[in-house]
Amino acid sequence: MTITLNGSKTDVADDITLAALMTELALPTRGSAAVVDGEVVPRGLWTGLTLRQGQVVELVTAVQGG
Amino acid sequence: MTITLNGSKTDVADDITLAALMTELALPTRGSAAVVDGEVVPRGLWTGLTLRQGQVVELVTAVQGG
Amino acid sequence: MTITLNGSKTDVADDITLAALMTELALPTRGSAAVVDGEVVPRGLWTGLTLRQGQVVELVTAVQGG
Amino acid sequence: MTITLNGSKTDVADDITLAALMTELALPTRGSAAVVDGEVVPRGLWTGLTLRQGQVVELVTAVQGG
Amino acid sequence: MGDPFVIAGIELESRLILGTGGAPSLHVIEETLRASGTSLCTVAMRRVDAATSGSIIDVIDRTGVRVLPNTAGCRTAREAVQTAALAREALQTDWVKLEVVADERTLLPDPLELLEAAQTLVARGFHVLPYTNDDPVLARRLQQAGCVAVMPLGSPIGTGLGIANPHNIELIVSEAEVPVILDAGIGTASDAALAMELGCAGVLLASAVTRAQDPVAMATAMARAVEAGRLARLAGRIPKRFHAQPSSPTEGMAVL
Amino acid sequence: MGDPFVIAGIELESRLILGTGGAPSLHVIEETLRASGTSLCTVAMRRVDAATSGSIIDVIDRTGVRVLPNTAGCRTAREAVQTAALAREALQTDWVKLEVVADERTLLPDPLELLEAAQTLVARGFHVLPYTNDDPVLARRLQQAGCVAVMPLGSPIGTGLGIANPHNIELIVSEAEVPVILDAGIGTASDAALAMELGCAGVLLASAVTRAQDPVAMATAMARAVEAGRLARLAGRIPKRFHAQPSSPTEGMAVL
Amino acid sequence: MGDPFVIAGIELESRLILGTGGAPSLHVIEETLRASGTSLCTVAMRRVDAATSGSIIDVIDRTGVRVLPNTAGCRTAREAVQTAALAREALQTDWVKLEVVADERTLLPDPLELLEAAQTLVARGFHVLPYTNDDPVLARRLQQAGCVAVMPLGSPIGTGLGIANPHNIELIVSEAEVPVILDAGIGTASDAALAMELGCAGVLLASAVTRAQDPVAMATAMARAVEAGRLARLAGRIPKRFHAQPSSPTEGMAVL
Amino acid sequence: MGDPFVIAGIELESRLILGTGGAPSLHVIEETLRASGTSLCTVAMRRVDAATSGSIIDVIDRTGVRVLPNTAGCRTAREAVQTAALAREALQTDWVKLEVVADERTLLPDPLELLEAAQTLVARGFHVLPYTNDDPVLARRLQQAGCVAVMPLGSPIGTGLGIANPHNIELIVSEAEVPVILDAGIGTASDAALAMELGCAGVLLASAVTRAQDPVAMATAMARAVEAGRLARLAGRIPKRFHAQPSSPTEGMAVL
Repeated sequence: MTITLNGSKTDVADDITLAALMTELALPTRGSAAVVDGEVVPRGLWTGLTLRQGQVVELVTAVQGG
Repeated sequence: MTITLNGSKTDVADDITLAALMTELALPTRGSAAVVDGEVVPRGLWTGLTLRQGQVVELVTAVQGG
Repeated sequence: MTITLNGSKTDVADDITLAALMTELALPTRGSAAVVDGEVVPRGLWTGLTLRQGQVVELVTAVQGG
Repeated sequence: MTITLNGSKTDVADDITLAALMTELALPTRGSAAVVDGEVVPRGLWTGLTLRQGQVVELVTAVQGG
Repeated sequence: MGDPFVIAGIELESRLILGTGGAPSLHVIEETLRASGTSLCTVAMRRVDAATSGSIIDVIDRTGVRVLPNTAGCRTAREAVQTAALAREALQTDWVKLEVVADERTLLPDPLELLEAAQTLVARGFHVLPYTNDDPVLARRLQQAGCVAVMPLGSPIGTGLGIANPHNIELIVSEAEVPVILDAGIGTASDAALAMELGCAGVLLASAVTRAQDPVAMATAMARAVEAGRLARLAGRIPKRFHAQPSSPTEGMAVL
Repeated sequence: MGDPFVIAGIELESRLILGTGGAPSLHVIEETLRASGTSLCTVAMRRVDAATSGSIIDVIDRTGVRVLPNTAGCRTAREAVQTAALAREALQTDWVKLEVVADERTLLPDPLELLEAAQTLVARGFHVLPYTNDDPVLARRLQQAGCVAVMPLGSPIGTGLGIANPHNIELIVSEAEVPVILDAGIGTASDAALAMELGCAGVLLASAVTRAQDPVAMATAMARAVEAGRLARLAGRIPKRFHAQPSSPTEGMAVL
Repeated sequence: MGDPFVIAGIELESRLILGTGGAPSLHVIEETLRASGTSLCTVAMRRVDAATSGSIIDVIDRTGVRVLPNTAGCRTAREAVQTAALAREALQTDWVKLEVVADERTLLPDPLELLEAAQTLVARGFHVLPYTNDDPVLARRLQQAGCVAVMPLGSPIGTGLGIANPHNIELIVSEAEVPVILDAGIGTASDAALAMELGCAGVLLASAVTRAQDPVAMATAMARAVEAGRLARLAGRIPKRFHAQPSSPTEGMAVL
Repeated sequence: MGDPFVIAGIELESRLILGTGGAPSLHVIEETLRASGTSLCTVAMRRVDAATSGSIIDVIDRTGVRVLPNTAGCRTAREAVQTAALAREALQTDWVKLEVVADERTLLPDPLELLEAAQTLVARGFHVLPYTNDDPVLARRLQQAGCVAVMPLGSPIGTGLGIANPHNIELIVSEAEVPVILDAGIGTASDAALAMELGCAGVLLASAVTRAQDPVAMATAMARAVEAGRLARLAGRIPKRFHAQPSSPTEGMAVL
């Protein structure tokens, strides 16, 4: 299926969970977070949350900053 | 009758108009204005406005200021 | 004869006076002055002072400044 | 005999040496110095220098400063 | 001099705006108004006081100076809006110097109440000249709200500390689309000249003149200073240099 | 205005003294002299140059301004004394702006050569106006030597850095028995006003005007600034305060 | 030294807070964190970028420094609140350096959006450290909103202009009931020392260290400067005097 | 730290030189000497006073700090030269802090007497560290005379006004061939840090520490400040910018 990931249309496995997606992207748990369709997803829900076709996902992480 | 004029209970003639009150106080028309029960009274209504018992009247004028 | 005028060897008429030299150079009296062999020449002596071979003459004038 | 010590007439033993005077005054060697009749006395000469009647002696020492 | 000072479509002869507060007498005010050559001066609105002898308005009318009522002493947008409405009735002018201060100690503007009052007054057809702090962002917001000028402080009212933060004034001027008028903090003539050199269109001051030892002489001084600063701004000053540069020729030295 | 500016017994109309160096043309100099309203301007002495067209002296005479020859470019007391003697013959004036600089990079005065030259020139009957640094002690020594004025710098010649050390200027003024004229470093009008507010009797500047983008406008600006600063000094400015002080009445607020 | 620095009940060893932006590499960041002896450093939240090698978080965890996520780049209260929520999930901290800027050119805070965001975040249980301008009134409002510190700027972010308006910082400190942390504008060590001398409880800086020619040396310099300024504040400096006062005895001069 | 501070071939551990005048007691002096970590401190020479209890020299010897006698109080070259000779006999050192002041009110150096004394003392084999004003020309002359350091003032002795004219200090540093030590005027830590940032090799101060409310804490503060300023100078500060520059990435903002 296709989702919008950080602004780009991206093909991902159907019914992939948020946690699985983050693992796929080798995203460190510590320092990262996710927004799905405008809602910040609590850390505890990452594994349980199954993404759906067309959802808008923002994956962010801590970077050097002011 | 009694009104509250600039914060003090004041006896005035019954049914006195705002204009009459201002004249009594030798208040110059130019530079002065009035608030009755919290409403700024347009200049044009001064003569027509009859004050009533217990009304709260603020009479202000221009003074030296910053 | 030859004198050193403002740093350059210069041929001038023998026995020329300082005043004559200044006239030749169209030097305005007002605002100008002369040094001959290191001595400032008083205005009053310009006409009387005859220059001699090899003398060092500095002719200066007022210019825009400071 | 009498000398002028730091501005005051002072009686001292006849033929007292500078060194002896300094000892009398319990003046520490380290940090002190002397001027006799306007001449700074080299440390090495303190013991040998016999003071004479009427001499002007300044004894100074290091103090908190600057 | 082909350099008009225009606020809300009205051209003012002088770039110096005078506050009338703090003067020892109406007589001194009249003299300072004349000496300053100002075209605009402020007044406050207060309760009628029988004690008061003579009227500031008579003085101002006599000198032919335009009056700018202020909302001094107001702490909330509501009070300020009411005071402006009163002033409009009293003085028949849509112009108002909007002041909404946060406390008595600093007399600094309250940014939120100030902006809210400005929005309301503009909506009611006032020409609003807000006394603001030197925050370029608030100045921008006030312009967006439709104010006809912005009047940032140099330093707090009556302190005479001059222009504490010239950098902020430059930032405000650099993006302003309405006249920037330096208001408050001016202590002496060089402060007023500096304000104009930074690009302000005018200067508003009261205490610096009214509380000076010789108010009339200081009024003249301020008039000259504002002119001087404006002319200097337009004339284009020399750049600052770390090393010296001679002003006399380095060539042609006589050998003496 | 009952505030005469007197040097060596001569009263000057204006407290602004103009240097003529650095101007693009004699025409501009003439205009700036007129615009500034100055009563005194400086010239340098240089070798006759056939190339030169027109004479600065004609311009100065035409404007009726008194001329003050300088000794710019001199590095030793000897050169400066000779140059002053030349200037006296050339311009028939005993007045001289004494400059003895230590190097080209800073153009700062050499304190020892300067003082020696001043002593010699005073002995020879000159009226000496020395360009000095802002050291109060050297200023005192120059007065003791008989100089008719002292002219401390604000900052190095041509830098436009303004008055780097106001504290020193105040110290010099506080004990001066001759006019103190701020010379060098002025960049813009507020600098000139500040010099006068610090108590200087006058200001001497060249580059700030002659090298401005619009020299004539800047000349006018400087004239106004010097007047403004002088008036402000005499008017007695308000003291600086840490906390605010209202300029509108705190009593009599209407309850709205 | 019996002078604890406490924010929201947490005592921090160092009064220097370091921003990690602008450094050439993670390696340099690690060295500056260690050299500065800081106990708290900021990070920004950005989209995952495959390109990024290594993680700032690993570095920070390795150094044992507490992390303070910021909301840099946000222009509205809404964005800032969302970013803070994201940071909380990502870093498991309730602390947030709240930044809501008005534009890219000045990076100055938007007072209204900032205050609104602060109110919302406090209501959601965050410990808010707002980056604000130097307006004492806004600082007061932010404290009333429940912020655990206020962080006024010295001058705009990255300018290195130091503390443009010390008077405002003193006013903020004089009435603050939470730690005042000077944030933004610091260019060099003396700026940081001055901030502490004005009464700030701490200093937050990034560019001054990360963009210095030698970031690690500058980190050490800043650590020393913050200590120096704090000690000087507590030690009670001598008053400023117009005239000199000798530091050596005036009595007991020998007659030589 | 590979940045030795060397005067006359002697390396000093600390760049902070302490004056001992003005302290409430010898005990406090000893504590400030230790807290400051200084390697060099000044003393004055005065007539023996029976009243004096204890000796400053014992204290200094105990702390292992090198002693630098001064000529404080001298008004002429002659007095200063004699005092230096006395100090050499008393303390067995060729080093002298040369002070020749012009008056009690300003305590400013007399340039002529100072230079003459320096020349004489150098000829007699002294290592001369002259206390001078901030005139770059006099500083140059003193170096030409063979002084092993130059010690310009920041502002007059004991005023705590800091560095009145940083531009002059920069000029002196830019051409100095011996260590430049900022002497006099320092009021607080940031002043000392600034001196070092301007390029001074060291700082000499007395009153700022000895007359502080807590001299020992201030001594520590000054030690840190001098280190901070020196490190910052070597680290290469960021340039000053008119406009802001973000310290967080402008790319990669999440859409929230």
